[in-house]
Amino acid sequence: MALAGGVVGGMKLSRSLFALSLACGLGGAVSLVLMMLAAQIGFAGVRAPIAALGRPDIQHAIKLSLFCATIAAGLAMLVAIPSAYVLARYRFPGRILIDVLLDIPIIISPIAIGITLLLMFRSAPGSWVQEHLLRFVFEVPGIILAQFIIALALQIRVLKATFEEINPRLEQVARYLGCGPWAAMWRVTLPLARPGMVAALLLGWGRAIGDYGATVTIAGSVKGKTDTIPISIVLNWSAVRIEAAVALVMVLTSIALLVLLAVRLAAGGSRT
Amino acid sequence: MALAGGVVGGMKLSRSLFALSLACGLGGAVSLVLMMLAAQIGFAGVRAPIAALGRPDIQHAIKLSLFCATIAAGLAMLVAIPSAYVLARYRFPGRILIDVLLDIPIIISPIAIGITLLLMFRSAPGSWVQEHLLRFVFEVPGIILAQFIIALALQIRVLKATFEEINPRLEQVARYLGCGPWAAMWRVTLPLARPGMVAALLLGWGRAIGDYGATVTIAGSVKGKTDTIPISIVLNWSAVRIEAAVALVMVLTSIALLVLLAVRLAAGGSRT
Amino acid sequence: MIHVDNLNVSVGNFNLHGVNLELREGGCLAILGPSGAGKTLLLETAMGARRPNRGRVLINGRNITDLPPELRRIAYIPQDLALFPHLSVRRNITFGLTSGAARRGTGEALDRVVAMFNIEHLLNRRVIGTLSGGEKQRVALARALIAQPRVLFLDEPFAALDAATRADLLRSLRSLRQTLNITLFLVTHDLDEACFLAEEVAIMMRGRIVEYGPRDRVFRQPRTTAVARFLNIRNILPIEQFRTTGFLSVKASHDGCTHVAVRPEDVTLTEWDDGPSDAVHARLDALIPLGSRTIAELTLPGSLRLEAMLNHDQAAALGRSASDRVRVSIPTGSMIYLSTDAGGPAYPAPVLS
Amino acid sequence: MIHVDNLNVSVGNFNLHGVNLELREGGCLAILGPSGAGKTLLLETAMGARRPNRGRVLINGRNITDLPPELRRIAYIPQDLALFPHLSVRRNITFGLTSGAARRGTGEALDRVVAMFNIEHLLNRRVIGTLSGGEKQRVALARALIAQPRVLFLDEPFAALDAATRADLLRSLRSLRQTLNITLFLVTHDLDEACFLAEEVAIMMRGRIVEYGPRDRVFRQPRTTAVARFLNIRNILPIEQFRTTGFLSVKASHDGCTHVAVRPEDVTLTEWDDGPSDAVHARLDALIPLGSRTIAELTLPGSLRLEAMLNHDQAAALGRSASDRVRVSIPTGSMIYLSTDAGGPAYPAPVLS
Repeated sequence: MALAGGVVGGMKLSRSLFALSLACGLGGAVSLVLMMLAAQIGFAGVRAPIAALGRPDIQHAIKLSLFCATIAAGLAMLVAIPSAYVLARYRFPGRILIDVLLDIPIIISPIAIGITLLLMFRSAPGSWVQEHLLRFVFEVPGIILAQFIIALALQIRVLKATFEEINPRLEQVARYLGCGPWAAMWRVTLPLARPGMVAALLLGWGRAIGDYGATVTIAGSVKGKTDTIPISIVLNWSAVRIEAAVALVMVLTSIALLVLLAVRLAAGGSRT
Repeated sequence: MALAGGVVGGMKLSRSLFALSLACGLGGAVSLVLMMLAAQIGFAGVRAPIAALGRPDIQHAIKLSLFCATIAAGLAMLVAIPSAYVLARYRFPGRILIDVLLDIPIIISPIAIGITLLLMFRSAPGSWVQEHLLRFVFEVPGIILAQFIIALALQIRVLKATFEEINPRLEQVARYLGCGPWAAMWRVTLPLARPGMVAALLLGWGRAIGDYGATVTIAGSVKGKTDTIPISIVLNWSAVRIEAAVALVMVLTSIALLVLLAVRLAAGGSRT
Repeated sequence: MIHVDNLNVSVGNFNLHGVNLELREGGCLAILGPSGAGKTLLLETAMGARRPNRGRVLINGRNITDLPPELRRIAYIPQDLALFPHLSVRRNITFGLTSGAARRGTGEALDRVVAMFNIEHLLNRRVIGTLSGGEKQRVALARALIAQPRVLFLDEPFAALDAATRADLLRSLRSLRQTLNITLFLVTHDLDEACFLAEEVAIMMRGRIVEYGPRDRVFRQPRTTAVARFLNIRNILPIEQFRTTGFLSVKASHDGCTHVAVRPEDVTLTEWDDGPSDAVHARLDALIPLGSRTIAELTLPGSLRLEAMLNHDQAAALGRSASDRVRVSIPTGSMIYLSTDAGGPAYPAPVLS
Repeated sequence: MIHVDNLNVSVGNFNLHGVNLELREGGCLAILGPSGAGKTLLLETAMGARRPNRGRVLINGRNITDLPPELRRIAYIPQDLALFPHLSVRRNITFGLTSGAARRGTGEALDRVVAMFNIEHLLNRRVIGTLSGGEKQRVALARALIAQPRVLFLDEPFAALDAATRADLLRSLRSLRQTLNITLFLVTHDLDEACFLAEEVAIMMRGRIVEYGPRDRVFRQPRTTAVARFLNIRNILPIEQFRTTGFLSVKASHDGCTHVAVRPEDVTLTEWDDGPSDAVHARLDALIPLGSRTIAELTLPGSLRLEAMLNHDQAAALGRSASDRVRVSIPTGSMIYLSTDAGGPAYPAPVLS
């Protein structure tokens, strides 16, 4: 009995160590993020940054970012929904290759995306587009294009997971109940995918608004023209206008938090 | 019968439109990515970029990037595995808040991460760490720290999904078969999570190696010291050494492709 | 009404081989078989959800192999029911009525099926997930039948229910068949369900129909050991072994058959000293009461094991007896002669400890 | 051996209320109930996978409520079996033997369970997914029993199997109980499984044990309408209605009971002109053959509907008769008097079209 007690005691220690190491890992990760949030507020409080938000150049950056990210993420959804639906529902040769291709913009460096876009517009067809249709390089459409690509890949990934989770038999039953393919999608698949679509839109928008590498490469950091929030942060920081930079960092952090909370709410709301 | 034929004909058209619009969406997305890949090769072929790879500054950039990303992603896994396991397996108050906090580094702009780290090291405890323990700002450890944060959040997300897909009853049965919590994790959960762990490591590594915003903000672009591949791309591009920049873009693109293919293979291999 | 004509389908490396079936208007055909036999694949191909490699499906003589699902006027209830989780009970039921002419009749049609399945009190439930298993079933049936389809395809519709709820629904469906004159195509692995609903039964194993015919013929006179085993006829024995035990009424050879099957309910037990002259002595190992009947486990000379099914009175009489020895007799007419499947047993032979 | 003492558990807004159970060494207790009744929750709490709000679990008098699972020497087979998908059949089975002293005996222990379940031929299969349902079951049983646990907890272990495979496994498990003297704690919604394996039965509804006792008592004499309905006793009728139809042997009042239940197999049918004097005239609506027995659906005066279960000979005799009119009698001893549950029927009353 004493021996058994010893064994149980040893087991208890091992179990405590197990719990402890799990807690350490999670605690470390959480405290790192909390330290980062604290550093933002600890540096200058919240008053100076909020005052800086009134400056016209910062207001311009915020407006430009909201405008570009909204258009980019919205347009990207129009492409992402059918793409993700096809990848989730149909099996065809080359499907895995396409899947990998569409993941490249998620994993690749935004700098590489930006340089690649510049190379595209240096080529003969690219120059023709620039001259006769729409200027992208160092212009606002360039920002939108870069953010479109960054949002698109992420949205396809999120929507594909969403569509894969919807029981395909629901659509099948809808078809036998008299729905054509459009009606089945409209009445069954899309309503069920709503939380995932909200998540895709918001996450794509959040990634687009936070992009620096791709935007700066194709659109440059032209003050008063292509200075989105991240670009304006760098411009202000290098000009040692620290309050302005911190103000914009706090704006980006708040946007990230709001987006993540909204995604949670959308997902949670669908479960009731 | 003629009417019915007409209805069927109309239905056929509607169905063709459905297929067409799906194909258009996917085709558009795929051709955008293909155009980007083509632009890289089309600009200078592959010979000039490959020749540029021989230059010592480019080799330095590649070595530095591989070194930093490997250490950052490896360290991040040590924190990500227990964090993701706790989030996937246990229900406790504040779990959702922690989940949201840990997602911030995924959605927030890397520029904001970099500036936040700078602010951290400007604070009193941060300065003490810099002076007495390890210098981060404008140094290689700064690169590793920035990439660690970027890799960590992504890895936690991937690993959490992996652990959630593993039937918790397998662990439960292992416990009743005599395994303690460590043994159950070691003999059941981790082997089953292997594809997910490979994916988390590679995706975190790929994001780390491609990061520009966070790295450049905390470590600066000190030539020959903190010039990782993305930083070196920007340095070379601004110095109009286009071949060198394109060479490094192609390196990043190849890395992204290889990472994605490896993740697929790891996942596919587990299904046999 | 429905003809399935030489249907061949492949999915991965599983194949359905040349399936031919025929279902008359108002009839009910049950496809029975162990899991993995290809039953659901056959159903989905017959419905048109999958395209066959070869073969056709005809409804009333019209080839519908290429007709899109929404024009087929058939109804389908899958195993998981596939109720729409984002719609209320009412909207689930009326889902099929929102197009064109049907829309105007929604009120009466709804009243009709609601009365049919007695689900008035469920109509305003907003969340499908809170319904019980039996309630979900009735809502799924109402949704499927509201537009008065010609055929109802059912895939293991009662697998997850307890005995009482299943019995209720089987009786509902049976009486509906008579009221609505609807044709049923039922896939199941449950023998009682097939027996209760179907006039025609096809037994499927490894992608092939191995028995097909009127219910009573298939259930009473299976032809192979694999089918007899699937039909849960407990006593399946090699002919020779059976004869040497003393059952001389077993024919030594019969159309190349190798085994004999005997239903437990056809085995008669009497006390040691009574019984007909052709009876064989045996040891009674156990009496296992099962509802209103009792299973008797017997060991015959040569370690042959048999099961008999007794009713309450017989079991009580045997239970009172002091001895564990009984006499066993089997009417000649109840012996089922079986051949072994060419490709070995399609259904793995159970071996008990 | 196992005592469950006033167990209270909450999960979300579902509660188990004060569950008391007792299971003797070598016995078998079945927890029966409709899905959602809390059976699995009770099992998991009794095993120690969940911590109760209140109450204790004792094994051989020792409180194990706080003992970690790996020290309990119990075995567990969940509904999905939870075979390890990354291990071969052999490594699945020997999984529990790799620690300490047990390791040395692996060879013999493996041989023993392999012989017990006759799975020699499966041992070297590397991928669990390719086993059939019955094979998976036998592997799961071998894995659970290799370390000779004191108790085996089973959660709906045979739900996904077809009738023949289930019947084989039930017989295996029954004979194992006698060989190994193992104690079984079985959760199921299948009446036959409980009947076949268990001596004690507890019926659970909405988080409460509503009937608990020896199998025969519970199955033959349920006390409430909800339990009788769950036990699939088809004829449950209000006492008054039953009496006015002509069955005067039904007592008008009996301990506050409101309903009478009669098993279909206790209803006797005879031709119009024979039968005992207390028999009642009825119309025979349908004869539904079901395996070796036949269900007769009857309508009595006052639109009262009854079901009777006939054996083959009785059904044949009735089938030959030209008239659809029969005489119905029910022995006084087979009437089951039921009270209505205080909180209304715990189990929704089925209504047929």
